Amino acid sequence: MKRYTIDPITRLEGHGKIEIFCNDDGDVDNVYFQVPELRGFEKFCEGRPVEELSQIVTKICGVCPGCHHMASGKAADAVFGVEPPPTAKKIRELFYMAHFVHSHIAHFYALAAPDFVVGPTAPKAERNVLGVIAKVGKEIGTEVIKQRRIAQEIQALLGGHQTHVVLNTPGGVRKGLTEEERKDIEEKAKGFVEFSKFSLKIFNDVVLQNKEYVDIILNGPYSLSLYSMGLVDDNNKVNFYDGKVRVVDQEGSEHCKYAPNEYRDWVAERVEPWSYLKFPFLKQVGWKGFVDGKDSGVYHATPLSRLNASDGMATPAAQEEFEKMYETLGGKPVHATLAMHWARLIELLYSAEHCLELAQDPEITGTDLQAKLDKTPKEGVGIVEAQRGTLTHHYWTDEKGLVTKANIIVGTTNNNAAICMSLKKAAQGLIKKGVTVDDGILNMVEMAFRAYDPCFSCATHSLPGAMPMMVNFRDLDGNILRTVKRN
Amino acid sequence: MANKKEDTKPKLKMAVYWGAACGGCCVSVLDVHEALFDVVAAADLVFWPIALDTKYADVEAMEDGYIDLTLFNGAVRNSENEHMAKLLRQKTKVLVAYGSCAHMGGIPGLANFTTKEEIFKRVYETSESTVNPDKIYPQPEFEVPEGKLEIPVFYNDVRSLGQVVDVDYYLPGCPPQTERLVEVFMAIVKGEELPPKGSVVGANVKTQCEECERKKSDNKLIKRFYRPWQIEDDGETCFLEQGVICMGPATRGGCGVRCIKGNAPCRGCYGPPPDAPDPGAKMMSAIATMIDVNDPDEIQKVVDDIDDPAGTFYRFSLPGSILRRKMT
Amino acid sequence: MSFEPKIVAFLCNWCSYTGADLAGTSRMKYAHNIRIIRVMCSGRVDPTFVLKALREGADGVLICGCHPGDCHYHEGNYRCLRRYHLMQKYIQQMGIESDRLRLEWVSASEGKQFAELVDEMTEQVRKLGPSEIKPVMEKLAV
Amino acid sequence: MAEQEQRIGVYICWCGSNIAKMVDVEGVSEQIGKLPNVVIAKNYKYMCSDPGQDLVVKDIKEHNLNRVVVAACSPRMHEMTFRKALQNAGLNPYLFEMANIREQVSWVHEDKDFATKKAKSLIAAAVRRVSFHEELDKRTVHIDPAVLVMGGGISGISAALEIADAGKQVYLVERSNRLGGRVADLDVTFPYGHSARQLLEPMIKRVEQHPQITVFTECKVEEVFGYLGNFECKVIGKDGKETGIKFGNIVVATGLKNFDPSGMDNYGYGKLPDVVTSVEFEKMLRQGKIETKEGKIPQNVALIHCVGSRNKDIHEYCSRTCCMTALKYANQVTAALPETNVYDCYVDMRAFGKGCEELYANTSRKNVMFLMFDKEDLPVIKKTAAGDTCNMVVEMNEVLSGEAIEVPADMVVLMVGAEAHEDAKEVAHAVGVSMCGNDFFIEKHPKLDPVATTTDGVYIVGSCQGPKDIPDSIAQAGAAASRILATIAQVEVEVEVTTAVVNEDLCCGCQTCIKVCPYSAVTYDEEKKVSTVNEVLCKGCGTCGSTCPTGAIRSRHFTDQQIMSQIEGLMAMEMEVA
Repeated sequence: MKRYTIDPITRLEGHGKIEIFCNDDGDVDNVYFQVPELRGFEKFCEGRPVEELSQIVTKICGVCPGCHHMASGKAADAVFGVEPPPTAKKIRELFYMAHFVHSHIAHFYALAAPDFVVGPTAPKAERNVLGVIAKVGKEIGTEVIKQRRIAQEIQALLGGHQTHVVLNTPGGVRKGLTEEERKDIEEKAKGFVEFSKFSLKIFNDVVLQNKEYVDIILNGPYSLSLYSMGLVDDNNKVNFYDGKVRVVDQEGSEHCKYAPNEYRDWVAERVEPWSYLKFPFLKQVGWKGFVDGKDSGVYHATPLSRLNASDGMATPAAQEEFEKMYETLGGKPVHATLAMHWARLIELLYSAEHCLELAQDPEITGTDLQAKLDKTPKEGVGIVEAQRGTLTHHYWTDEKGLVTKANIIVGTTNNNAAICMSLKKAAQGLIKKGVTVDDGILNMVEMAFRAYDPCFSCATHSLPGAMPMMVNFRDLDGNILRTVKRN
Repeated sequence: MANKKEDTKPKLKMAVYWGAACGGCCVSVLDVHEALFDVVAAADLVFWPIALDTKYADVEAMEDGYIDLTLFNGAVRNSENEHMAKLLRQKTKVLVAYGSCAHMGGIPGLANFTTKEEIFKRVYETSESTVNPDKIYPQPEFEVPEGKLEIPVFYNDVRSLGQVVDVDYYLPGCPPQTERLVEVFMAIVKGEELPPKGSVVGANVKTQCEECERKKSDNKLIKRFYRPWQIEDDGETCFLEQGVICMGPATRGGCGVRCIKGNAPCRGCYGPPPDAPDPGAKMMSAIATMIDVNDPDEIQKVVDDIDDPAGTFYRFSLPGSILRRKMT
Repeated sequence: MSFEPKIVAFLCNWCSYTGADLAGTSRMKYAHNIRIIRVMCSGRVDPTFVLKALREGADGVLICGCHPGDCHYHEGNYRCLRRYHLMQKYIQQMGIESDRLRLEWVSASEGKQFAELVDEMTEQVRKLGPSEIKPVMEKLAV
Repeated sequence: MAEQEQRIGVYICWCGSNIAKMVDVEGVSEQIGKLPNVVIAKNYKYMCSDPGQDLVVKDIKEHNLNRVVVAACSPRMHEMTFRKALQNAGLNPYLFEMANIREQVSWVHEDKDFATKKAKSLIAAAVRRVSFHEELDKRTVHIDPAVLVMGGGISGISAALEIADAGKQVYLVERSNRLGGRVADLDVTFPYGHSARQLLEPMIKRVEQHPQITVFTECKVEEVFGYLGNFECKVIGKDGKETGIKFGNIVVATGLKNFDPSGMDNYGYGKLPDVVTSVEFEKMLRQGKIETKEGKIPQNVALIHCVGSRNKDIHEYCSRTCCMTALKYANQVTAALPETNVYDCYVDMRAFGKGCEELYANTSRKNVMFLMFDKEDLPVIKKTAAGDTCNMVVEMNEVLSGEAIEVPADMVVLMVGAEAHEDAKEVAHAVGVSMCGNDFFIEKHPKLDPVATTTDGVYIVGSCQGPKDIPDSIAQAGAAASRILATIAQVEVEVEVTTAVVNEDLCCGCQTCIKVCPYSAVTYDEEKKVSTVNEVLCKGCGTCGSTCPTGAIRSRHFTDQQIMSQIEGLMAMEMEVA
C-alpha cells in the first residue's frame, strides 16, 4: 500500500493534516483529515459570569470573532429570558452585516478568485491575490483592501475592538449610534452594495463566461450529495442573525426546521480517535460513516447550503442573483462544491443590501439599548450563521448567572465530515495510477478543501488561506521516494 | 549614518507563528493595511503558515539564528506548540512573544482552572450534543486499517511562551493594537536601540487610567460591586466609581482604551505594569481596599458580589500568575 | 520523618510583633513551625506576599494585626481584613484550603494568646497535610 | 542596589546563654557563612555590648562590608543600637537587618534542632532581604518652639511651668473652669500630710501670671493637624469662640476621673445615706467635720479598698493611690475622733513608694483594725435594725482569721478607683495617640519610652496614661518637658524616613491611594495627574503601597522586593534543611 501525506501544514507545524492511503494499484483507498488542536472552551467557560462569555468566546476564533460574539450574546439573552429592544437588535445586525462583508470580500478575492480569475492550473506565481489584481486591474485591488477596511472600521465603531468586540451585553448593546455615525455608515453601505454587484459581475464575466470553469464547477470530483443546513426567517429567507435552522435533503424537501433550543433533537456529534475535532451529523438520519446520500446523516453548513435550505434572499438584488444561480446550475438544490463561491458572493450582496437597509432605518439611532433583566438566569441557546456554517452556543447557569455548563458547535465543525469526503472524492478523481501528481493536481485537490472556506481558527484554528501542500511518494515502508511541493 | 546603514542593510528575515491561539494576532498583523507595504519593503517573510508554504522541514533546515525576528503568538497547549516554540527559539535572533496568550497564557490559559481529563470528559463524553457510548477519546497515535495516524499530545497545563523558551520581548494585547506592532517593527528595522531583553514592548509603562477619558476622582469607596448589566452606565464616570470592576488601573496602556471606548470596563489583556510580581494580586488588593465597610460580615457580603475573582483578576494571565493553575 | 508544617507569618510592628516578643520575654513555649516577617502595619500585607509564601512552599500563612480600633495607624488592620476576605475567596477558587490562610488580631499584651494561636494553627495545618503548590510548580517549571 | 557587589557581614549573638543554650550558634554561623554574598559570619557572646558593636565596626572597615545582619534579640530592642554602629563605621544605618532569634526562637522553643533550624532560616531571610536594602537619608523639619498642654491638672501645670520657664510659649487648655485638677479636691496628701492647697496654689498663681503661658479655661481642643514641629489646631470656648494656635509639640495631661460605685449593689451606695465615696469624704475633711447625714459623730468608720479596681467585672487594674489615701484617712480620723473605731477593709495593702511603708507601719500602731478580704468575695453592707448599736454592718469573710464577720459601721468610706474620662477617645483621635483596652493612652514603649507616644511630638503625662500619685505625675511632666525642650533646642528634628514614595513614571492617576492614608499624606497633583506623598506627614505604615494597583508607590525599607526576597530566603533555607 502506498501512503501519500498531503500535509497542508505539516503535522508539527500543522493545523490540519490530510492522510491519503492508496491501494497497490495507486488508486485512493481512504483519506483522513485530522485536526490536531483542542482548547476546551466548553469546560473552562464554567464558573465565569455568563455576560463574560460573549467576550471570552470571541477568542475561539480571531477570524470570525463577531460570529461567536453574536451567538454568545443571543445565548445570554436566552439565559436571562429577554429579547433586546428593537434598536439594540438592529445595531447588532448592522455590526454583523459589516462582519460578513469584510469576511466574504477577503475570502473571494484573496482565496477563491485566484483559482478562477487567474485559473486553477495557472502558474503558482500568478495564482494569488496579486495575480487577480494583475488580471482585473490595480485600482480594483486597492478597492478590495479599502472595502475590507471600511467594513472593519464599522465593526470597531460599534464594538470597540475591530477584532474582539465588546458590543453585546445580555438583553442589549453597550453603545448606541449617533445620527452622524449613521449617515457615515449609510454612505459606506452604499459603497458595499456597489462593490458586491461589481464582484458578481467579475464572477459572471470571468467564470461563468468560461465554459472550462463552469465544467470544473459542475465536474464530479467536486460534488457531494449532502443534506443542506441554514438559518431562515419566518418566510424561509436566508438570515444570518436570527430565525430557525432549516435542513433540506438532497432533493430540497424539508428534513427539519428547528428553533435554537431544539438543536439537540436534530444534531448530534461523533468522536473519532484520530482527530480532536468532532463530527456532527443529523440525529434522525444517523451516522453511516463518511458517505453521502440520503441515508447518511452527513450535512454541510456553507453559503451554498444556506441558499439550498432557503426559499430565497430577503433583499431584491440578492434575490435576483439567487434565481440566476439556480437557473444556471440546473435548479435547487445544488451539490457542486465549487458553487459555494458563487453563493458566497450572493450572500455578500445580501449583507451589503441589508447593511444599507439597517443604516437607513430610523430606529437604528434609538436610545433604548438595554432590556430589563428581572428574570432569574437559567439556560439558553443562541444560534447564528457564521460565514463558515451554523454556529450554536448553549449555556446553563446558576441563579447568579454563573455558567455551570456550556456546549458549543462551531461553524466549520458542521462540515468536518463533508470536508473529509470532498477531499476523498477529489483525491480519488484526481490521483490515479499513471497520473503525475504535480502542483496543478494538488491545487485541484486543495480547491475542494478551500471551497468550504474552512475556518480552522474556530475548529482547529488554522486560518483560511492558500494552503501549502506537499505530497510524499513513499514506498511500502513509508520511506519517501519523491516529494512534490507546490511552488 | 543610520540611514546609510539602512540602505546597505539586507532585508530583515521575519517569521510569524501561532501556538494555541485564535488567529486574531495574525489578523492584527494583516490589519497593518497600507503599512503592509512598508513591512514587505523592509522584511522578507520567511515563515508564516497562514500565508506561506514554508514547511517545518524548511525551518529545521535553516541555520540557527537565521530568522531575525519571530512573532510567536498563542500559548503552549500541546506537544506541537512546544516543539515549534523550541525550534523557532533556536532559529531566531529576536523572539517576540506576541499577544496575550504568548505573553501570559491569555484566554486559553483559563483552562488551567481545570484538567486534561475534565476537558476531554466534557468535550468528548458529557457534552449534550455528543453521542459517544464507547467513550472514545482522541489518541496521540491510532492504528487505522490503512496505517498509523498521529496527532499532537494534549497537555494538562497551559503555559506562556516565556515558560517554555527564553523570550527576548513581550508584545502584549488581545490582539496587540496594530499600530504598536508597526512601531516596534520599524524600530527594529531602523536598528534603533532596543530595551533590555525580557522587556515588554509596544505597550505603555503607565496603566489605562492615564489614557482613559472617563471622569475620575478619589472617591474609590465601594459599598457593593455590580456586574456591568446591573447598573445604568452613565457613559462618563470611572467604572470603579460606579462599582463595576475595571482592570484599567492595573493594566498597561497602549491599546487606545478600546474596551472602555466600547463602554465596557477594561479586561486586562495588555497585562500588568512593569515589575508586577503577580498580574492579578495588586488589583485584587486595590479592589479589596476600596470596600467601604469594616464589619466582617458586611465585608463578606461585598466580596460575594465579586463572583469570579480568579477569572476576573487573572482573565488573561492565569498561567503567568504566581499560582499558575488551580490545585486539584 | 513526620510532616512539620511551615507557616509564614506577617506581624504588624506595634501590636502583634510586640505581642510575639512578649511571649518570648515571658518564656512561653509554642510550636517552632512559625516564621515571622515584620511589617509596620497589617495594612502593608500585599496579597502578593501571601501568594509568594505559598508558592515558595509555605504550608500556611498567618497574618496578625492590632485589634479593630487599636490600629497604630488607625485603619490599616481594616484594609487588611478586607483584602483577607477577597484573598480567601481567590485561594479557595484556586483549590487551596481556606485554613491555610488566617488573619488574627493580637495585641501587644497578648503574648499568651499568640503562643496559643501558633500552636493551634500549627496543628490545624498539620491536619491538612503538606501544601501541594510548590511540587505542582516544580512539575510545571521549564 | 542589588547589582552593586554585595559584601554582607552576619553576626550571631549568644546573648550569654539566652540564645546559645537553645541555638547551635557555631553551626549556624558556619552554614550561613556559605550563603552567597556573605563575606563573614561570626558569633559572639554579647553583640549589643561595646566590644560586640566594635566587632561590627572593625569588620565593616577591614572587610569593607556594605551590608550587615545581626541575629540576636528583637529589633524593637536593639535595632537602633546596631544602626548607630553602622553609622559610626561610615555605613548608612539602613543597610542593616536584624533577625530575632531570642524572643522568637530561643526563648519560645524547647527542641534545639528545630530552634537551630528556625534560626537559620530567619537569618537566611535577613541576608536575602538586606541585599535589597537602600541607603536612606535622614530628613529634618523646623520646630515651632510653642507647646500645647492639654489639661490643667498638676501634671499639665508643672509641664507648662517647666517649658515656659525655659522661655518657650505655652498654650494651656483646660476644659473645666479652674486649674488644679484632682489635686485641688484633696485636703492633705500622703504620706507626709502636706496640704494640697499649699502645694497647688502658688503653682496656679505662677501659671496665671506667667508671660509665656496662655491659659484657656472652659475650652477644648479641636482636631490637631500637622506633624512634629508644625502642629496647628483650633481652641473652642464654651461660648463657641475659636482661637487658632500653632505649636511644635503637645503634652497630653488630661488626667482621669473617679469611679462611680452606684452600680455596685453590695455597697449600697446611693441607698444607704452614710456610705460615701473617698471623694465625698475628702470634702468632709477639707471642711473639717466628719459626721453622719444625721449630723452625728460616727462611732465606727469602715474604709473599703479596691472599689471599682482590681475587679474583673469593672477595672482589672490597680488604681495605685487608694491604699495610701485610706491610711491617710485612718490617721486623720483617729486624730480628729480619738473615740472612733476605724476598720480598714483591704485586699492587699499596696504601700510601695517613698514613705508609704512607714505610713503603713505607723498607722497599724494606732487604733485601726485591718481586715482582709478576697477581691473575688466582696464585702456586703447592710442596714441594721433600729436600736442596734450601729446603723450598718459590713459583712465580710475575713481572710486572715478565716471567719465570716460583721463589722459595725456608722459611716463607710468607699475607696473608689480611677478610670479614664469618657471623652478619652475624642482626645486620642484629636492628637493621634492610641489607647489600651481600658482607655488610658498608650506610651511609645512601656519600659524604654514611657512618656512619648507613637506620634512624634505628642507626649502623655500624669494619669491619662494610667493612675498615678503626685510625684510620679510631676516626674513625668518634667520628663516630657525636658524631652520637648531638647527637641526645640535642636531647632530641627529628624523625621521618619521609611516613608512611602510615588514613582511618577508609573502612577496612572487612578487615585485609589488618596483616601487610604490615615494622615492625609497622599494627595493628587492635578497638574502632573499623579499622586504625591507628603513625606513629613507619612508615618510609613505602607498601606498605600499595598493598595496601589500599578506598583507606583514604594514603601521605603518595606518594599515588595525586600519582603519577597525575605520570603524567598526564609523558604529556601527551609527547603534545604527540611
